[in-house]
Amino acid sequence: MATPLIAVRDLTKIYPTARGEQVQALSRVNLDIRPGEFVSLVGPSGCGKTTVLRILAGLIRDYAGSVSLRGQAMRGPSKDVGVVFQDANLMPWRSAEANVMLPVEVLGLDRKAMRPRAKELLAMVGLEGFERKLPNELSGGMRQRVAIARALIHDPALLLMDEPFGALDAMTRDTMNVELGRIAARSNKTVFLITHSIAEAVFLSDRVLVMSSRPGRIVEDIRIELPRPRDLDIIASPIFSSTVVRIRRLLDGEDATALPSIAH
Amino acid sequence: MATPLIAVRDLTKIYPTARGEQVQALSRVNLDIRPGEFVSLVGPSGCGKTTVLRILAGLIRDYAGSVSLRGQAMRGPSKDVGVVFQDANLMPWRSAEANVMLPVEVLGLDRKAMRPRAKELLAMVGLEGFERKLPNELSGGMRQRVAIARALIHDPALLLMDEPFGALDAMTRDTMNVELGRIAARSNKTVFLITHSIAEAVFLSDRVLVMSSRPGRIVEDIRIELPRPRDLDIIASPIFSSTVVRIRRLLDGEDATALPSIAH
Amino acid sequence: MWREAAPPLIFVVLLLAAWEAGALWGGLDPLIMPAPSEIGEQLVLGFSSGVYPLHLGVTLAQSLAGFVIAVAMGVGIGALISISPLVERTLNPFLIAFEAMPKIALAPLVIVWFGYGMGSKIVLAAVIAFFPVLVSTILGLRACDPGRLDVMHALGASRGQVFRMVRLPGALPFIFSGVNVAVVFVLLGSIVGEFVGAKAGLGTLILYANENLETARTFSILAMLAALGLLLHFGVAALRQRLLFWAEPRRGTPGH
Amino acid sequence: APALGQALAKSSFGPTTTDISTGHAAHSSLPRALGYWREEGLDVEVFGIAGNTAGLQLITNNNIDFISISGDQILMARNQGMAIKAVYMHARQPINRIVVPKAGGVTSIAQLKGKTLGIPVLGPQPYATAAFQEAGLDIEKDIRQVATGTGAPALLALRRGDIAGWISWDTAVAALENRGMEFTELRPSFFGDLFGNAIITREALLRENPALVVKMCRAIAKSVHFGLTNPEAAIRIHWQLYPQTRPQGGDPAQVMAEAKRVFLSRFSSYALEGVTKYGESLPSQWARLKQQMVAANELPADHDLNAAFDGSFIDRINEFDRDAVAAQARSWNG
Amino acid sequence: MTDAALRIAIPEPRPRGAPLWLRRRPELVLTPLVFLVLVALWQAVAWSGVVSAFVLPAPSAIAASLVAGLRSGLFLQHGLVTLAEAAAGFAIAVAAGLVVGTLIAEIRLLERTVYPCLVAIQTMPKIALAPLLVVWFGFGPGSKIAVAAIISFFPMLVTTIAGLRDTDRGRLDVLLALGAAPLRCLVSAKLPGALPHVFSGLSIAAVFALTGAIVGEFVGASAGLGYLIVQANARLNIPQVFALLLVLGGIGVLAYGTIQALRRRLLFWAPKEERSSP
Ligand SMILES: Nc1ncnc2c1ncn2[C@@H]1O[C@H](COP(=O)(O)OP(=O)(O)OP(=O)(O)O)[C@@H](O)[C@H]1O
Ligand SMILES: Nc1ncnc2c1ncn2[C@@H]1O[C@H](COP(=O)(O)OP(=O)(O)OP(=O)(O)O)[C@@H](O)[C@H]1O
Ligand SMILES: [Mg+2]
Ligand SMILES: [Mg+2]
Repeated sequence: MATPLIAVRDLTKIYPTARGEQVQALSRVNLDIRPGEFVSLVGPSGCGKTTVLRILAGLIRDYAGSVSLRGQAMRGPSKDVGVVFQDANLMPWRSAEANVMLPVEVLGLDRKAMRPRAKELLAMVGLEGFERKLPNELSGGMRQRVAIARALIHDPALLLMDEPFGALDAMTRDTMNVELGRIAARSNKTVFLITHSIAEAVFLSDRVLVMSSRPGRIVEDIRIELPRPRDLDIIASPIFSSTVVRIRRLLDGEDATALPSIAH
Repeated sequence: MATPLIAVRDLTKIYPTARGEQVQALSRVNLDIRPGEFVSLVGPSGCGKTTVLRILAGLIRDYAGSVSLRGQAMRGPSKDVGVVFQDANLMPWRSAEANVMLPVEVLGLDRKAMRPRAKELLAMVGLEGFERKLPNELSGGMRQRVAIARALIHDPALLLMDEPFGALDAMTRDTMNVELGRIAARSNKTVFLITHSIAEAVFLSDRVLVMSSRPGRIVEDIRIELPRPRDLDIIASPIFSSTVVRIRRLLDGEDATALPSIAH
Repeated sequence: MWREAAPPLIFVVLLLAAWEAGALWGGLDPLIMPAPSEIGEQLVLGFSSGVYPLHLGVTLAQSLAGFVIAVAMGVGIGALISISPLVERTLNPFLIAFEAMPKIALAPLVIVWFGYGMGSKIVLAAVIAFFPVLVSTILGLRACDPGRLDVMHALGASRGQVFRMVRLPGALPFIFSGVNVAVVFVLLGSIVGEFVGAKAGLGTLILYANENLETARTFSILAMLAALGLLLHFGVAALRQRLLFWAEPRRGTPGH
Repeated sequence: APALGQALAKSSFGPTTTDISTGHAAHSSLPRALGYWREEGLDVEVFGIAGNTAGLQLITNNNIDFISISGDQILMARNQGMAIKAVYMHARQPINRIVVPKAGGVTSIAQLKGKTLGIPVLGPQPYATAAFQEAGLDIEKDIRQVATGTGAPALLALRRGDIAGWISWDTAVAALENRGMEFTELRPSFFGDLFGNAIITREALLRENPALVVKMCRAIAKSVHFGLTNPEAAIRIHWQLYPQTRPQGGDPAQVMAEAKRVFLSRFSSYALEGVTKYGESLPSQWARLKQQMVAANELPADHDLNAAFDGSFIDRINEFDRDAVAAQARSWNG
Repeated sequence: MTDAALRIAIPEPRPRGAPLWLRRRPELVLTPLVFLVLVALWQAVAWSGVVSAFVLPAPSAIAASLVAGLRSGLFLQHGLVTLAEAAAGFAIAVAAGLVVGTLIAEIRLLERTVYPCLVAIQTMPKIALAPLLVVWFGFGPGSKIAVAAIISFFPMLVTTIAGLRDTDRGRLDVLLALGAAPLRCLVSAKLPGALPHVFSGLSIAAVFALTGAIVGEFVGASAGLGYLIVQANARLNIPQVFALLLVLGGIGVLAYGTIQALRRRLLFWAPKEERSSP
């Protein structure tokens, strides 16, 4: 087995608050992600998912425990990572296309050569014709899609995504899911995806991590044994639904019965 | 039949952009909402849903066509409306509880009397113990839940909600759905809900409006013939799934076959 | 506490030491740059004779009064202006034109109207310091987050409520930078007022010391002025900390 | 003297400088501390005002009753229609000085051609203009004027040779001499024909309350006499009322010696030379001033000189016992 | 329903009748109107004789002086001198304010050491400093530019620091996650985000630079509006003093207006008020 791309050991994070209290967001979180793996993280709102992602992105540095990237202790952000944040976080003074081009500029890549790629990515997320619009002229879902395109432009080996499809309608979401699965498989990307949709997690992932809240701990690490490549038909398979139900049950807590659910 | 609470006729909206172009967001939208009705609006990202909501909330006034509220031409916001925006839009200087109390202060209601209600609402959205935290000390989903509580505090007769549950995990979302259905039924609220989840729309609504994009038009008005009160078991009913599939098909476009979907 | 205070203290001590060394061996002209020790001696003399406390008190009182008026007027008029763009476009040219006029040239008028005592100095100080507060208030109120405004408008909030609950708190980061500038200009304003004619105040002391070529004494008075400035500055900083607790960058994030 | 408990009449006096140094003691500290004003039944407030123009503005607007101001400003103000009048000639000599460092070897104004000279602040320089004119120079063209302020910056400019000389006033020059600067003063031939400054008031006040003029100026005349008799006592009194004007630290004897230099630089021009009464002025002095201003285009040739000065109070102003004042001065130990 | 009720129900959206330009820019009429009212009040005060004409001359006298000064080209010639000094001082102040402000905002140690020192230095009265500046920068325009720069530096400094402090965390995160260097974060996220603040500094500095140049001229100059003011003041030509003050005020309004126009161009992305306020 290859050495893990990301190895997290006993990660604990405590936030100080303005009123001088302390909020324990994570408690002894352990996880490994191997190169090329697609790992999803699901858990109730406020359990610490974003905190984990921000630590993996190198944006939070005062935590207890150890985080290592490619076998080396994490010492800050790495260039070969694409991050989709929970908020779109676009630069309001840049057009959609210029926002997508931001990583190109930051990483000093060839702008001219990358511009067609930016256009392609925008088209992929369904924003053809909106290249020159400013963020505040886009709808919420459009902004989120620009952020997704921005995370992909420099073709990073590792993708960290925090509910990237939260503001998208069902159809666009399906398209994007399929697209993401394809991109990940094709360029052998390692993906860490935070999502609220259990179905999405199961559909896309090699493994789904289930997190409990207050303080956030990883309570289960579920290998998804569905064959690849996967298409939407797989949803009909019994393994798919049983896995979804299993995760759902884990989230509902031990005593919960498997309630029917509107949201998967 | 009662006069509609909201009547929209031939609503057309064109946005000017910074580059001097014009974006047609809505084209001749017609809709009626009767008092006590629960109406959902679904449609692809960027089709104009938020625009409709902002017009109904009285926040946009330069449109063509007519909008009337309780039989009178709309002349701006009304006090008896609760709005949940697509972004949480919390005041960063107010604690969660103080944010929920905002409408109380604006409307000049009795603060003392309303404080227990604010606490209750925060508990209902699962934020017990977070009353005194500031928005930037909350997770994305938590912020959204504060915004939901804020929209409910003054017990408005009309609720306008723009993807209120977008940032919530499956379980919390289910709970909130059931809760919202209960609140609407109990206090006979009129609700206008924008959602990306077709299942959610079907579960909660009396009618689901389906919107098409560029320019936004309402292409279908579907009455949901499920009995009330509804609980989650209803999902298993054949009408539920057939309605979901029907709407899904409408959204996918005429030529699309009913694909399986991860997101409902 | 100590950790916060240490770097500035060490810095100041080093600075003074270098200055003293320069005066001793570096050939600094005492007419331009007297040694810190001499300035210190002047401070001691001035305080022990009771001359400095009196004048310091006068300037402090003038500046504080001017400061309060400047901030109140700046925020007040700024608020008025922000309520309607029309008011802004109509009124602003006059305020700016007035601000662009050198106040010294208007000093006799101010004395005629506000008297020879502290009144005229307070007015001059306030008038000079008010502009930064005004401008930053106007631009701060204008930079309001539209999402937050939506929340208020959707509730049918009155202008006053929108102002009090959203615009003003949202504009505070701007207003505080105006106030920070005002801190300095209010002192300059009251000194300018004293230069124009006064019986007491640090400005009058500077004139005497300057005419007598007592450079060390001039510097000792400037040091008191600087101390006043820092006092006000840190006062404002403390207030900012209290009011803008929500805007302070969270600790535990990289980038600093 | 007024009976005890009788209310004092309020009035005000403004030296047109914000630097009320020992040189200004005669109309600030002395009449007050020695009770001269009080004896006249007056309660006088002294305002330092920055500049002649501000002083004139405040006096015409009734904000102040008396100011001391240079002769050319009086004529100019009259010419502008200001209803003011001089009632007491204060400095009987010009207070302006044209000085050059002794080391430079310049001994006549004519030698300054093409040089750069310092002045404290910008503005018309009627005295210097006339002096240069006499030497055959045009002050606007033949020399360069730069503003140096007073005090340290001026001294610095002189020391570094940025300026070849300084056109300033008596007390400011004395202050530089106290810092070791040795000057040669260059005087025009008409120096003795001119005067420095006079005390003025509003014509309306003159009409309505002539007695006030006498009271105000008599106290000042007594103070001048006191100061001329015992400069050291006058300086100490000034320091008591204006402690901020006393230099801090230093050897007391030297501080006093330096203060005396400043004091006398002004008080010597108050001394009775060629006249017998304080405040008295010679028509020739006014005529000479007018002539100079007309030449400089500052005044029309038909300007009515007689309206500028009212000498009718001088006799009554001088109605005091000089010997008693002198005795008081000599025996003063405060 | 009565006619009256109908009229209430369907309100006129905007008053009709006024031409479009007036509806768009009513200040074009209102500002001169307010100006006229002020002038009338002033003239009334002058006639009433409450204040001496030597303290507050009548507007008519000021207008005459203004016209004469403009006609002869005197005001223009000296106005350009002052404008050039102020502009140079402003440019220096902006550059220095941005650079020093950025350093202070980025380096916490500097904020606690250098910043208080700058505040302390700023409290030095510029007029007291001016003669010294003459000694340092010479008798030419250098010293006036220096005073203008020193006065307008501080607003730039403070607003730059405030703007950089106000950085949106989320936008910064995007860059940090890409491993962007501090300079890159500054250029791509912090500085553009700080622009709304910086513009309040620019607006203040533009006006203060003008006063700075004038103060510098007061101390010693052979040209410029400040020089004219001193000359007019010494010659008791008070109407001309006020005429010159008006010219200065006019230049101030122009300078401020230029900055605002620039602001509208550069902050095109900032949310427009009009959009959301009903
Ligand atoms: N800056 C902060 N200061 C204080 N507490 C914080 C801060 N950020 C997050 N928290 C707290 O840490 C916990 C975890 O937050 P986090 O954002 O990681 O949750 P999450 O799992 O991403 O939730 P969601 O699904 O709602 O986005 C929450 O209880 C939150 O209140
Ligand atoms: N302020 C604006 N200026 C210009 N165009 C705008 C503006 N706001 C919205 N639009 C455009 O109007 C259209 C509809 O936007 P709207 O926000 O109503 O969509 P939506 O249906 O809510 O989408 P989403 O589901 O992604 O939130 C979009 O094409 C968008 O680009
Ligand atoms: Mg999160
Ligand atoms: Mg939307």
